[in-house]
Amino acid sequence: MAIGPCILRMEGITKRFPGVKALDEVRFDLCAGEIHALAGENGAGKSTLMKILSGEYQADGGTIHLKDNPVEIANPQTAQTLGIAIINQELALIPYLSVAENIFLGREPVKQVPRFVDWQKLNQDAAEYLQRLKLDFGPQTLVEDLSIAQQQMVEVAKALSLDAQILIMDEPTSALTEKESEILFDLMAELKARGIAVVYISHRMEEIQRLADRVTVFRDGRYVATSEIADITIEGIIQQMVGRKLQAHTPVTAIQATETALKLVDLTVHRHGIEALNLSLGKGEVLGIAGLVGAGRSELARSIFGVDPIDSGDIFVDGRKVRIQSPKDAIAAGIGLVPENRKEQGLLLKMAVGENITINILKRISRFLFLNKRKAMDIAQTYIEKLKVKTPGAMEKTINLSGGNQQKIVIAKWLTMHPQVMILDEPTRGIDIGAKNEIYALIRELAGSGMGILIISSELPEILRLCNRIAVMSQRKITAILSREDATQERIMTYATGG
Amino acid sequence: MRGLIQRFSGLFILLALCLFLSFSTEYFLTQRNLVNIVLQTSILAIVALGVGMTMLTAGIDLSVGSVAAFCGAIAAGLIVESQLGIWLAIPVAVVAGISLGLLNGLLIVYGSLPPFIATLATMAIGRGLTLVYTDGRPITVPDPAFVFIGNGEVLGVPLPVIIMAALLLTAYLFLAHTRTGRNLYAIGGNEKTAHLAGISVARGKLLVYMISAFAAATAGIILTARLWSAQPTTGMGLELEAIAAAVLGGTSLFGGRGSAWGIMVGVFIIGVVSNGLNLLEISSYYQQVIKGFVFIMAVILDMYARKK
Amino acid sequence: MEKMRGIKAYLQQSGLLIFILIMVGVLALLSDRFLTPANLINILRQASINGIISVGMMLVILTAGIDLSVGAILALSVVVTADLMHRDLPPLLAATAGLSLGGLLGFVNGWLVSRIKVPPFIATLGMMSFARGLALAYTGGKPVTGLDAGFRFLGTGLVAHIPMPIIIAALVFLAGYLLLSQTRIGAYLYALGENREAALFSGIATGFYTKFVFTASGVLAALSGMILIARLDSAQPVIGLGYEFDAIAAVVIGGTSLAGGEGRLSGTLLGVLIIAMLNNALNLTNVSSFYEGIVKGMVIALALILHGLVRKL
Amino acid sequence: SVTLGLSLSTLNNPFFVTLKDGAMKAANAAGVKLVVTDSQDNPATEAKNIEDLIIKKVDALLINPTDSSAIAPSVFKANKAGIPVFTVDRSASSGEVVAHIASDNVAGGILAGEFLVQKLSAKGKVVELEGIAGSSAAIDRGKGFNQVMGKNAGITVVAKQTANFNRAEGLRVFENILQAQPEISGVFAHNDEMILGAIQAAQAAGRDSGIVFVGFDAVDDAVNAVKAGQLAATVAQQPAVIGELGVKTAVDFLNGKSVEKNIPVPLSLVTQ
Ligand SMILES: Nc1ncnc2c1ncn2[C@@H]1O[C@H](COP(=O)(O)OP(=O)(O)OP(=O)(O)O)[C@@H](O)[C@H]1O
Ligand SMILES: Nc1ncnc2c1ncn2[C@@H]1O[C@H](COP(=O)(O)OP(=O)(O)OP(=O)(O)O)[C@@H](O)[C@H]1O
Ligand SMILES: [Mg+2]
Ligand SMILES: [Mg+2]
Repeated sequence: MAIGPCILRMEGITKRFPGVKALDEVRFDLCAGEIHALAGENGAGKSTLMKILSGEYQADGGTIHLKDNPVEIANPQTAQTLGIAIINQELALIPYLSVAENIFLGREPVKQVPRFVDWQKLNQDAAEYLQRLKLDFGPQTLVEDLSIAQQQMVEVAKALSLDAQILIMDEPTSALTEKESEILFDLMAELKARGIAVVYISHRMEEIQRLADRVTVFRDGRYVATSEIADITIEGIIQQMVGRKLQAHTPVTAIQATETALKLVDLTVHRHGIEALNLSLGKGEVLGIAGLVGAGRSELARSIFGVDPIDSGDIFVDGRKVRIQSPKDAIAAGIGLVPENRKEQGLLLKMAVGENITINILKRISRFLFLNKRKAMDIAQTYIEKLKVKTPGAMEKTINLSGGNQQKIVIAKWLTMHPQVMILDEPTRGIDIGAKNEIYALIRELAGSGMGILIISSELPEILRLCNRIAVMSQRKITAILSREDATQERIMTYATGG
Repeated sequence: MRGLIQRFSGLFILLALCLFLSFSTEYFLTQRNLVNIVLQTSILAIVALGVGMTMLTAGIDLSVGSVAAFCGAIAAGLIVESQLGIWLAIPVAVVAGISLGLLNGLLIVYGSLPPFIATLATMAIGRGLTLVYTDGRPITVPDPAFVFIGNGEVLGVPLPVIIMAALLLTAYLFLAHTRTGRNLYAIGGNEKTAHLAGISVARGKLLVYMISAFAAATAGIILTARLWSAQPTTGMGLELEAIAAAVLGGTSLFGGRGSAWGIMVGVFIIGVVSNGLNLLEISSYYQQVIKGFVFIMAVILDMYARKK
Repeated sequence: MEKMRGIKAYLQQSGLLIFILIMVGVLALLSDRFLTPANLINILRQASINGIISVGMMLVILTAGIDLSVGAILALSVVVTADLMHRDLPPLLAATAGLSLGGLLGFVNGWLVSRIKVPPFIATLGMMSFARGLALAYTGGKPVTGLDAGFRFLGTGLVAHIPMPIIIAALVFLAGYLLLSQTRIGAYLYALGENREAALFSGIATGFYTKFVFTASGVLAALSGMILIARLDSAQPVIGLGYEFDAIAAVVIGGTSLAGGEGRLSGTLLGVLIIAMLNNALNLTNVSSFYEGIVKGMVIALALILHGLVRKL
Repeated sequence: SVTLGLSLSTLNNPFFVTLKDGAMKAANAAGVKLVVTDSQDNPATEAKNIEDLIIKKVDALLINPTDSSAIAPSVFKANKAGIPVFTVDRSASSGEVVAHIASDNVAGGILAGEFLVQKLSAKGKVVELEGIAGSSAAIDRGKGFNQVMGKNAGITVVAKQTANFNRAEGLRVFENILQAQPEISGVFAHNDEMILGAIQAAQAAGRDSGIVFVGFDAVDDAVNAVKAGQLAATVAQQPAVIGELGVKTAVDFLNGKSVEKNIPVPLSLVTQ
């Protein structure tokens, strides 16, 4: 695993957006055959730098050298011809086109005469990439029919197909489960062996430690340091990221749940194949739901929340039977849901941060129909501070926030509500480690105040760290409920695979 | 079977309509009437294919009716007044039409105008140009070769139908089998992704508005030939009918979804319904009432058939 | 800082305002009759019809819908109202019936869109054909002429020297403004148009508000129809033909996106005024009907291009 | 039994609705069936409708063309199918037509123009409200009217604007013209709908008393307005008579009687 010569040098890169200086004279370099991790808190400027490298943005200042030649990367095509490919943080596939067409978008193979798309070649080539990534859907599947994890893997295949010398991966694993993550890691090792340079952005420190050769840390748009991975510990990276030592983990308090916050009795949802599912969640309890992709966890959440109302069975909140036909009913019954897909279900991207945070509680802050806008902004401001959301202000358009900060808004939106039962579906996706700790503390605090909390997460360490009990789902059934003491990664995986 | 119904739901609705009409009026299921329907719908079909392509890119083209009138008038004027042969007059007219399409494209791509407004402006401008060119009067074209385009038959098939079939086939091949065609779906599905993938969004958009204008120009010339005269008021309201046909055929107004065959099914639903209502001798006022009802029902049935 | 950004955002919206000022200047040069108080009142009075419809249209478009049926709903409502008055129903009752009918038809649109999931374009296109056909059938294609004198006050009356249509339109705009920018319903409507799924997940009753906007659009179409027939002293079944285009154009010129979720009512007001001024100016300067379309098309395109340029500053 | 097809240019205009009513009455009286279609002022729709009528094998076609030249192919089609064709109100430029029943739009325009000239003692400023730009009624009526205006040097046409045959637009457009023209002595509109809108505009502005209004078509509302003294005159084409005569002629022809090739329906001016 010899690391080759330096092939990329970015120096003095500066980028301003209205109201923010996203990058302030940062530098970054990359060698052939290395995996170079880029770390930093949410909003530190990681994605912005990568977008400059991949031609989506233009820097306001600074230079880029590729193999010692200065280059101007004026647009994505230039980046492609220079051998730079990127897997963006935000999924952006074309929903009504097939997987194969998405992979080779804009580069579809054509036959000689007539110059029609060579479907056979297209599908075959795509199938090869899908196989390499051990994906079990065909190249002709429509992207709109895929789950997020599957879509993320299509993005990987897309970048892979470019055969680039430099491959940028901006938080590829945040939407993946262990299984796909492992596939991805194997792939990265293979690329590395072939001398390809990989930029790897992730908030999962274990991954950085395990995969990377070097790590560069940004803080607040500034360059902090670059280190050989062998020379630095996880704590060290975190310290560089946040500029101080992090607090110790909040302990999980043992609870003696006497009252139930949420009880599901014989829940049946035909369209999701959920049959006679039973589950109960105590007040003050944090219950984790683990499982593989497609286990039906998100569907269960959607059903409880009334997005896809249940066909039969009963839902009890705080001992009262409730009828939930829509999210509105669910909210009225005291249930909140942090949805899995922030872009589609969680956020009003073109609306202001403050508007997003308060959209759930407008009733509470209005008189008759008239809004108390000041109060709304005050509440928004409180949560912006509480969750350390990096934004120029509550009036900023949400779409301009970094991925992790957007996720914080989704969480804030539900914190304002203070429901009796809170369901969190992959709540910390893309959130930096410091903020994660704070969110964990918040969750514990909410539980402490008597809220019942249901956490769906594909990050097992997260579940193990946070939950009083862990339910494991496989094939739309609950296969086990483990107490905190009994739960280990191995046992969970056994039940998750249906064993 | 289930999959078949899902895939061809529009077609089934069309067949059901035909079945109903063949039982309720003896005139419907005659060879002559069927040819008649296809002939009648050919102009709408050609226009709808063009408009449908702009809709694929999340655009719209309201100017097609005016462009049709404009091109019909230019062709007629060149033949009658400038004594140009039809082989020169028609290409000139088509080019004039395409340049209006180019104007649409430029306003949208480089002027950043919403397609609705850009093409609304061109709709007004095109109509005005037509009125100015014709001095507000119809231009009669006695040229038999020209008239043949609208009324002639080849091997018993009306020429407009042949032109329509050729354009339909071309549109199908373009949309389903060429790279440029497929990329239109990407532009409509997610413009930014398309751009990042190196697809020229500007070029794609310019292209569809020019194609749409070309289709409208073709339709306008056929219409002029069919009526032996260019009418300055021709094609008013054609845009709405074309958009309706495209939407009935499963094209999304928000882009990225639709197909040439789907548009064709939409066109024929409209054609069969208006033919059927005439044959059933429904009064013109109630024809409108029923048409409104049938369109909505067709979409509802289509959606339920598609549901998984 | 916040304040600066606010001002900038405001200036970015103001391309249309600048355009209107330029337009007023040019028109004042072209016709000495343009800038007279009487003509300005005249423009406002004419704008009020399209203005009222546009407020309803704006609500619908904000939620990513479209309403092609406003002209036809207007027609059916007014012929029914006029006919009821001919049958000696008190004008107030007849007008209420007409407004309710408009609301009902709008509600049906909303129901089709939200419950049956018919695309708004088709639902309202169907309604357009349906209601227009009924209006023609109801009257046999002939106008209903001679309306109650009290009813006509709605169109011809003056209050404090201001024509009633202007007052009503101003009230409608005021109500629209309050609704959109001061109430939670407004926030819900923007949310609905921006991302229907996220709105649903936020517990917003998406179905209810979809029905609400279409119903409002129907009622407002009927209301502007009442004013129109009060002015004309007659209700024709062909009244309001093509009004949907004027209203959509006003809303879109005003910067509202047809994709929903974005736009301001002040923009719509400017859009309405631009269209009304343009129509007025074409008549004042006696532009030949042949050139009318050409001028209109170019002016509208120019207005938006300028608006875009200012926004980029 | 005998079935007649009647293709009307539009049913959105009271004039043609009256024509249809007249035709219906005559058909009922003669015991024949009448199938009516509406071209919605669109020659393409018209061609479709006539094709459908030919498919239904009607015994005779009464056509009220949207345009004289655009109708020709449809007439030829009917000729080929052996169906006798009669034109009403507007003629066909070619094809074999058994009889044409109409009054002349150009003549109507002249009639209106002459009336206005006489009323204004051949001097003053007049306004012309035009129909849909490019439509045949607008072209012909305008042509007749302007012929007369051109011969009278004392009269100037100060404004000429389209209001698309529509009453609400008549109101709006004339309001604007009132703003531009401090002095207006007469108005001619290409149809009654527009003139009735203009009258409302003038009344609201308090300027109706000094203006001579002349309309066209003599629809019920206009005749009433003449009676009430608001409208000075309207050109009566007697649509009901045109419709009646059309059906009668067709029935006579089918019964083997010989019919006149040109059946003029006299124009008249409805005045107080
Ligand atoms: N298009 C934009 N307009 C305005 N501000 C932007 C835009 N893109 C990014 N920013 C701002 O630039 C800063 C850096 O954002 P960036 O996305 O690079 O962060 P990041 O390091 O990738 O964070 P995360 O870990 O959350 O993804 C943030 O404060 C963000 O709000
Ligand atoms: N292998 C697969 N092939 C096809 N569809 C799948 C597959 N796996 C999941 N799906 C579908 O994707 C949709 C969403 O599943 P998703 O995996 O997001 O939900 P989940 O079971 O809650 O698990 P998780 O939230 O961990 O991903 C479901 O409709 C599911 O049927
Ligand atoms: Mg990022
Ligand atoms: Mg999930």
